[in-house]
Amino acid sequence: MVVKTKIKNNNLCIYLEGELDHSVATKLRADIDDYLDRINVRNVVFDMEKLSFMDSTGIGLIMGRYKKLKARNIPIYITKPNTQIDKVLRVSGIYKIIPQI
Amino acid sequence: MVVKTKIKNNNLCIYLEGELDHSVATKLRADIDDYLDRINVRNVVFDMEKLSFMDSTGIGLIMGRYKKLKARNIPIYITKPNTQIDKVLRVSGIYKIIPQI
Amino acid sequence: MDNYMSFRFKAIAANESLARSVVAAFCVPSNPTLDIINDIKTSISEAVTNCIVHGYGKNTGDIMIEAEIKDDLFSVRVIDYGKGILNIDEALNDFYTTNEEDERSGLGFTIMKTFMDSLEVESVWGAGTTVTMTKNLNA
Amino acid sequence: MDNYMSFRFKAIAANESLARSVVAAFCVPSNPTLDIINDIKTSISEAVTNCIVHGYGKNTGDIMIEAEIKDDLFSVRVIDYGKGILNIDEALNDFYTTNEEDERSGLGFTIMKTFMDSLEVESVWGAGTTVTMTKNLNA
Ligand SMILES: Nc1ncnc2c1ncn2[C@@H]1O[C@H](COP(=O)(O)OP(=O)(O)O)[C@@H](O)[C@H]1O
Ligand SMILES: Nc1ncnc2c1ncn2[C@@H]1O[C@H](COP(=O)(O)OP(=O)(O)O)[C@@H](O)[C@H]1O
Repeated sequence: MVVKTKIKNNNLCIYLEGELDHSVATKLRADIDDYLDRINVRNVVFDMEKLSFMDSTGIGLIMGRYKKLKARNIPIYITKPNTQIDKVLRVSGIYKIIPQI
Repeated sequence: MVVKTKIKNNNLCIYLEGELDHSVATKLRADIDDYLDRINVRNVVFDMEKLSFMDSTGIGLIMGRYKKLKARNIPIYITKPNTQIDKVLRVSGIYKIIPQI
Repeated sequence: MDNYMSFRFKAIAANESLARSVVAAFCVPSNPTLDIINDIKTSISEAVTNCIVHGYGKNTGDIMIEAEIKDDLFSVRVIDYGKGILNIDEALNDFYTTNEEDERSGLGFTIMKTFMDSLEVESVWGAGTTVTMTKNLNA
Repeated sequence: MDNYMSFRFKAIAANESLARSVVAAFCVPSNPTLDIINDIKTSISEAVTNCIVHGYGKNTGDIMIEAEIKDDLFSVRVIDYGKGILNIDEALNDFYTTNEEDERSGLGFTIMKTFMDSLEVESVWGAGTTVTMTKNLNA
């Protein structure tokens, strides 16, 4: 599981690549949190264009980052999920608090 | 398993596509023989560019066509096998009677 | 084409994607849509992850997947021989999880219920859990 | 990463490609070269086809694949519960086949021997055959 980041106009984009399941979650979470702790931005976007698979582990991971960033008043967004991932996101109800852009 | 054919300058080219294993051999053999019985050509070439996998079933199939066509004095050739298929062909010793072009 | 298989493997996280691939490869010859394949892969991922995370936790053990296709009906059982579930009704609730510290969402069973045509959970406390799901491959 | 699996399935021709895919997916996390993966796929294809064509013939039954990875050494057993082999030495000869009418080449065992690091055949006449092969995944 690869993760890349880019900051543009004070917005952080986190690009997820590959398959997000329980086998990669612990390391992915540590990598993202390590990065988030060191920077200050206005918005965070999870770009899923290159994410090929995600199950409910991904929901837990995104919710976790949402809570951390909410405490710092930074809203988060999701963009470009594929059909399979969009279905998981929709069933979870997560779009109510983390809009898709 | 898909098979296409083309005749050019009295040479027949048989294009094999997909995976050639025992599960497709009976039908493939019938299709090819049905076709060979109805035409007369000078050479027959098995084009393997789009064949992604072949095991020893393919050796049996090519040898069978070789014998049939030898009786009619039509030589056969193999072209564009991938690395996996080339290795199977080499181990079989088939190149001694059916050259790769 | 009617078919069956059983697949037994080590309950480690690295085998989650293997389990998804094996079950998908088993279904593909029946020519389901990509959406149906994805629903099945996602549900298998949830069930197998549950065996590893909840069934075995820090312990090791095996996971067994038994699958069958009969007249386009796919049925699958995902079995572990781990901890078991005390209260299944509670476990099936949306957002219910016993593993909040690991950021589990409590949505595994919700996804299996929603993505598959049927879901059944049997468990013996201390002996393991069997999740049975079915889905029509050409609905 | 050490791992193991066992995969049992219906002995029908349509499962030959399934068996190849499952074994390949099992080996991939060890990061072998594509050539090594292809050698293994080809050998599994030969062994499984033999179970279907020779072990069961017109009968039906199950095929069991037991595989293990330990310190980069892949070992696999392909088992059928069919007819068995009377004379194994003879069967192992290049070009030897009992099924010439079906255009078998008699090269299945030759390929397994050449493509894998080791090959062992055990058989009980009337009870079935077990083919054991090993290959170093990072040679
Ligand atoms: N195979 C299992 N063995 C033991 N407990 C399980 C198993 N599967 C599920 N559970 C229990 O059911 C709860 C709900 O499961 P689920 O809906 O998949 O959510 P999550 O996995 O996010 O916790 C789990 O938190 C766990 O307590
Ligand atoms: N699983 C099996 N059960 C029974 N007989 C077998 C089995 N595998 C191989 N044999 C015997 O060994 C012979 C040689 O096998 P092989 O080298 O794979 O060539 P082929 O499959 O082309 O005949 C077969 O023709 C068959 O008589």
